[in-house]
Amino acid sequence: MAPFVLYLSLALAILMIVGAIVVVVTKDLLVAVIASAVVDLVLAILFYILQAPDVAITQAAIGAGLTTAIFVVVLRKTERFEDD
Amino acid sequence: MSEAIKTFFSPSVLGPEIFYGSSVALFLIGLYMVLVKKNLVKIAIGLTFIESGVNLFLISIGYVWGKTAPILNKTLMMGTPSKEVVDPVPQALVLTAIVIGVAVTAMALSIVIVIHDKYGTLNISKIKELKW
Amino acid sequence: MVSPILLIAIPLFMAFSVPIWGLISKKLPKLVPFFTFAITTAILVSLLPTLFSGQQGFNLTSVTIAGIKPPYGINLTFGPASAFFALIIQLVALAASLYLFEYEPPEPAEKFYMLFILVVLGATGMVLTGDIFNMFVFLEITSISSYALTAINKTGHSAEAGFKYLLLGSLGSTLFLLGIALLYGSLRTLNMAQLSLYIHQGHLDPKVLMAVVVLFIVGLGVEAELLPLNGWVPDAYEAAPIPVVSILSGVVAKAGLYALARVLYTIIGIETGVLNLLLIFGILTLLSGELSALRQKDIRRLLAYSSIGQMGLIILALGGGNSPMAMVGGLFQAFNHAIAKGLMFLALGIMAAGFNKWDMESLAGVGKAKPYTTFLFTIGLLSTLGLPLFSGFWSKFLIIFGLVHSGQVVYAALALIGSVIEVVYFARLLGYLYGKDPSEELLNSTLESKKGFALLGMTFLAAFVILIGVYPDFITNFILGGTAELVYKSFYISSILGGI
Amino acid sequence: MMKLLYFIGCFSGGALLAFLLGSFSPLLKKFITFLAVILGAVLFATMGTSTYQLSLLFGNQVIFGIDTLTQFMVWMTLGIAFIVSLVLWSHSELSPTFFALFLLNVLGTVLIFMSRDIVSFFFSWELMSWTAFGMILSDGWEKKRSAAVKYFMWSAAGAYMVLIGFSILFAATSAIRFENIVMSVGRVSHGWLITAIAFLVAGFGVKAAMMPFHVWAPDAYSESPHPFTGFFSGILSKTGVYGIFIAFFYLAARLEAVPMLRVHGTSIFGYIMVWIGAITAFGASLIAVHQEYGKKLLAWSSVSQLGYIIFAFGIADSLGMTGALSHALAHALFKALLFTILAGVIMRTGTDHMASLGGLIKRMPLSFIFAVVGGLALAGIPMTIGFTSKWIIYEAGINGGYIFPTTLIFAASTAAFLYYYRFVYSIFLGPLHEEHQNVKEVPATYWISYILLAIPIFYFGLYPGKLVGIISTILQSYNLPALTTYTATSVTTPLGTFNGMVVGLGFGAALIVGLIVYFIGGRVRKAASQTDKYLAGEVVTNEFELHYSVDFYRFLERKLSWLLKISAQKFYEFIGELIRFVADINRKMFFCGNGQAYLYYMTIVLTILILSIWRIKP
Amino acid sequence: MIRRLFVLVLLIIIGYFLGTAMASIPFGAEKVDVGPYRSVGNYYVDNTVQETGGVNAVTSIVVLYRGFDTLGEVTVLFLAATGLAAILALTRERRKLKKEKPSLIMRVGTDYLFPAAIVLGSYVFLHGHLTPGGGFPGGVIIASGFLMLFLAQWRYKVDELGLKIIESLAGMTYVTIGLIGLFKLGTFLGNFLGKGTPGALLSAGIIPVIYIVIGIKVGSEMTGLLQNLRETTENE
Repeated sequence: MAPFVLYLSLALAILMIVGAIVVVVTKDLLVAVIASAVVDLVLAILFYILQAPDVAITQAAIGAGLTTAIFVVVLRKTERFEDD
Repeated sequence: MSEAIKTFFSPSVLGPEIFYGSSVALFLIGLYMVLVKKNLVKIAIGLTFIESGVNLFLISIGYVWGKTAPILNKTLMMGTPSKEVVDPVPQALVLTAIVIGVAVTAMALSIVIVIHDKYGTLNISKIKELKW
Repeated sequence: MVSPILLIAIPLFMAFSVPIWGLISKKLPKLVPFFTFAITTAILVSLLPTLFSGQQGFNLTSVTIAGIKPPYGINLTFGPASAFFALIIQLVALAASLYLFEYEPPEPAEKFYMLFILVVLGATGMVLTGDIFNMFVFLEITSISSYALTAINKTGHSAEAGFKYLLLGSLGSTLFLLGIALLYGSLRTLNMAQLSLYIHQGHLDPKVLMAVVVLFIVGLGVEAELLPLNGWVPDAYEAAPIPVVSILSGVVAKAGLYALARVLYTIIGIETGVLNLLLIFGILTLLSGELSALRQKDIRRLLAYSSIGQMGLIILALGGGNSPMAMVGGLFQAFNHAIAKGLMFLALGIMAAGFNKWDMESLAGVGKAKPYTTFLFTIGLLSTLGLPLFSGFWSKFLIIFGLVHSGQVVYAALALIGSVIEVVYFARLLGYLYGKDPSEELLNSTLESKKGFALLGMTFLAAFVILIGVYPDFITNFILGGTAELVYKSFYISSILGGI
Repeated sequence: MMKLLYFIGCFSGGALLAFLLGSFSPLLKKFITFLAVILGAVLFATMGTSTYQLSLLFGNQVIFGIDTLTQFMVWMTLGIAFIVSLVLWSHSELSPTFFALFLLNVLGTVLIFMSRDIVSFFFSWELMSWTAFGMILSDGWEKKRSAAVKYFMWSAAGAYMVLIGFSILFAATSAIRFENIVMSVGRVSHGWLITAIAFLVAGFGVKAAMMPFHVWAPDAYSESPHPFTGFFSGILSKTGVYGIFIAFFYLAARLEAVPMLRVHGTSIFGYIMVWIGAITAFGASLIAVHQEYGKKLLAWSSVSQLGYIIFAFGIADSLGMTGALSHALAHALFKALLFTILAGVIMRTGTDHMASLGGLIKRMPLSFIFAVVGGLALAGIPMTIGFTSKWIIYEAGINGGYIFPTTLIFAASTAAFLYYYRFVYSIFLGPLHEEHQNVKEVPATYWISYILLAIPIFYFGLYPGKLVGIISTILQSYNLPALTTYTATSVTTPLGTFNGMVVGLGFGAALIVGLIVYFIGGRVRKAASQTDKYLAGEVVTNEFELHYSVDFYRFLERKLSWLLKISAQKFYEFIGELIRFVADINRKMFFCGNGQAYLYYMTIVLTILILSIWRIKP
Repeated sequence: MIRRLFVLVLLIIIGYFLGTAMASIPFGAEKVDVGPYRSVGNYYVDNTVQETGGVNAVTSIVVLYRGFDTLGEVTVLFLAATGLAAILALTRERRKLKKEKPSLIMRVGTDYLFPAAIVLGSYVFLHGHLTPGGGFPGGVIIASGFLMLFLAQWRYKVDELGLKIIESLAGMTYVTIGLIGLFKLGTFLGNFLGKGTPGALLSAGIIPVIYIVIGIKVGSEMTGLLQNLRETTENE
């Protein structure tokens, strides 16, 4: 792993954590779902960086794609905003 | 100080920090959401984060510096491929784990829909008709 | 070509095929679970003789999958312990599937039957597998189908219970997966025999070992109904359909228990001091369960708490593993508890059939309205209380003797205090069931004669209870073999990996 | 081996048949029960003294054996069981379940006396316990719930104490057979031995209604089905007595290996038992005096009489042992007789509320006569077995120098007179109630059983040496001090000789003289009607509850109210309240209903485990 | 607030604990064999070509070495679809289809993207033993094609019975392949087809067959799952 890739992955990891924190903080569940999709996508890239292309594809398709779709559908069905 | 920064950014230290660190961080953020957030959807997202954290950790333990993905081309087939590629087993495990994760999420969300239907709320602390 | 793999392959095939049967006739899917389990039980029984050949008096066969020898491929281990738990699971499943004949499952029925087969399949896989990640996969099959079956009534209560179960279960299995990841990261293997060998040889960092112990106990404790992880139990037992409840207590909990025992005994090894943890968890679970049942009005919840208490007793017995006697008692109790609780829940289902009220007041006097069902229920109840002529007597006796023998007098005494509490609430329950006159509503509910097949299945379980209660040696050899398989790691390792 | 299986099969098969066929015909269930008991007795007679082994658990041999003590106890059991099965001919209303459970109960009781190892003993013990519970349950339950639950709870607690005691003995000696335990009991550390024996004696004490474990007994005895109560109180309590005998005198060899503080020639353990026995005897008879219901009265009297036995066991010399065992038989006989008579009265009148009864001597003279016989035995009047056993017990107390406990025992006997008088007077004497005008005498099965019970009562009263002879054979076979100086009619004790025949005949003569005087003088007396009373000039009507047996001993109650306030019941109620409180807290905390809280618990447990294993980490 | 602080304390403890446990596994280090046996990863990589004929080691592991896991995985996905359908079954009936026209872009785009998704998905699972990907992502890509259809045409409905039967048949085929292995070779899921030339499309024995089955099964399951979810959503 070249140092460049390492720094890139550091940046991605930070992005992922930030995305996760956005999910925690936001009251808008749609934003949360989108942010979690971002997290999953970044995760897929990290998988790719870790030399796991199979997993990366699966993560992108299932983790980021399918899961997000299900979440969005459920949000449409239930409610979009978190009430405290 | 600069020495410390240098060590921090040296690959051998940075690697585990990034990958182990971010997997633990994902795990903890997910756990925090599960424990603190009242909204069922958020809790479900928290569960996926926990799982993603574990998945990332699993992939990380299979990684070896400077090796390639476990897809064997002609040249690799000749020698001892295990010297050239990363450990494929965690990848296979994570494939399974991802699919299981989406299954659990789907199940959770379908129950969430029913709960919203019957209780009219997604606040977990209001959903306790069954108790004691 | 009878192989233990068929115990998994056939139910899987049948589960996938349910919609096809449904195309032929709407009635056909109803029969699928029964025929599946009849076939698997027959296969299991025909395989049992192979267990008791060989010099030690028992035998462990390792079945490879895809022709790759362990430790490189996944293998099934068919030893006394695995077979014993598989037998428990199959018996309960068989009786519950007979119950399905006259039972109107929540719509869509086909899906219900599929899930029903799959939960049993998952549990069977958990007890048969020799690979720890494969155990995780089967754990997930078991638990996901349990979530679905818990929530399948589609009422608010069932959804609530299902969600609670799902929360705990999925977090627990993720922790289990994390433990597996740590093990794999350190030892680069997933085969349980090899893990056991490596840990025994000291290849594992003690820090990681301890982390793994913690993660495994918490992860598997959800299914095994350990104290703070069992919040889902009463809710799920209250909200799920009755045949599912009997499966939850007789099959799912037992599979979780097996997984816990297998992981802690075989992989981790009892020399690491995990037994103390088991003792503490066991006694707390037992006392908490029994105390909670004390003032319960809803019979399903009462039985659920009692189930928790019984699981605590089994865990406690496993904690007394320094003395093989306690261990034997624990496995025996697992058998008795599965059979007796399965029986009680199924009987309860018929007692409240066409009536659907589950509190003691409404079911008071059911002994006069539905005498045979109540009689069967009483058999299960007396066996749970550990009274002679019923199988529960022997296991409780062995557990207490074993615990005292391994030096845990205080735990034994506390367990017996729990048992006294159990006597109180069960005696009270019997008072309600027999003492009063049945209400109009109860008399007008579904007659028990309309539930012939279900009664057949329950009679079959009750016959086991009494048969073993009168002559325990009917099954003790099996249990001794199972105990040996769990306790003597070298036997397990050498049977799977060949000579060390 | 086969004979034992036949014996077990006879009872269990009978139980099964009675259960299955009983619902078709009431005659069948009675007949099967009767036949099973007789057949069992015949089989037992052919078994002699021998040892049988059964392979039950892990191929281990479970031992059953018959020795002289077993024979004594088993004949007592089978005898009373026969009486009950005879009486049951008049009780078709009891369910088949009752008959089945009764046979199982008899089987369990007999097996207790026959078992020679821990496993079979505990098996039989639990069998006996739960079948008795089942019998209470099988007979309409609405108002008996608390009594039955209480009984079951206490007998479970007792059984579990026994289990703990046995398992400690097992853990210390690695033996399950009694003979092996006895052999290696010397090697057991003293602390464990005392713990084990304390658990055993306490556990058996529950069954023997020893204070403070007696609270279940009065309720359970009085609420059990009436024909069965005699067996319940007469025989089942003796299993506790037998257990104490086995544990204390056989397994632990009177704890003589343990150097303990010795008081009055017995160990401190025995001394405690003496006091417990005396207090039980005295306290229970005081309570019995104030009972309004016949069964309750007899139940408390049972507790009191069992106190005598514990008392005598505690003394543990030749007199004490003989007294205890002979009183065990005596109590079984006269209590079975009295309870059976009461069952007859209840069958005819439908109540055992003493204030609603009275004057039944006119309608049920036979019952009255045998009630007097039973009462004589209960009060320890010469000519009856009660005199023999009580006399020996008094002598044991005096001989051992237990001044205060013996005083209490004497006082208990006085109280026994009082309650017995109340019992007979309120039920049989005085004016007859109007609703009982048409009451008939008990059926033949009843009075036959009265006669059968009265024969040994008189026989052993007139020939005390016969009884003492049997008991001394038993005691000698267990290497215990025994009375060896006796002839058929007389027994010589360290304090002197008493001749049962002479005393009995003398008393009998006095009784006859008294009767003659009564009949001559009684002719002048005119019987008053039930309502022939006046209150402040008003005629008392039937609605007015002013019966002479209401508050029969009110004066005594006033004097002793301070004593009666001391109640073990209240203490247990407090404990129960506490447990319920803890239970609710536990329930509301761990099963609070909030899914997130469960996750919390999970995380907390994870953290606790982490923190606890950090300590272990190297 | 105290609750959150408490949670944070718990999390810090757990995090520290996990960190220390993980730190004992060196990141990126050479995977040496720990004990007397070869590390499974190394064994698989070195033997996959000879034993299975597949060049994608991950696929060989997923389908053959750990094929049993995959069977379980397929079952889990099947369970998710079944369970979801079971749980949402009744709530569905009360709902009415919502008549709202999606945008033109959506509709037109879908017309082109749907076939592309099907082809891509099929490609992914057909080449699972050669390139990254496989039955699961392939199946999901096919399902995503249907998802687009659902989004573009609100009335669009896949025949449920057909889906169900495809799903069943695919599952039964998978088990049957395993059973054929059992009867032919004596081991469940035994590779009873020829290994072929490593790297060719028709190679690696039963791997492509199984991946095709998985792809079809996952595709139909996920389509069914999305359809079930969609139908419950349309009342708002």
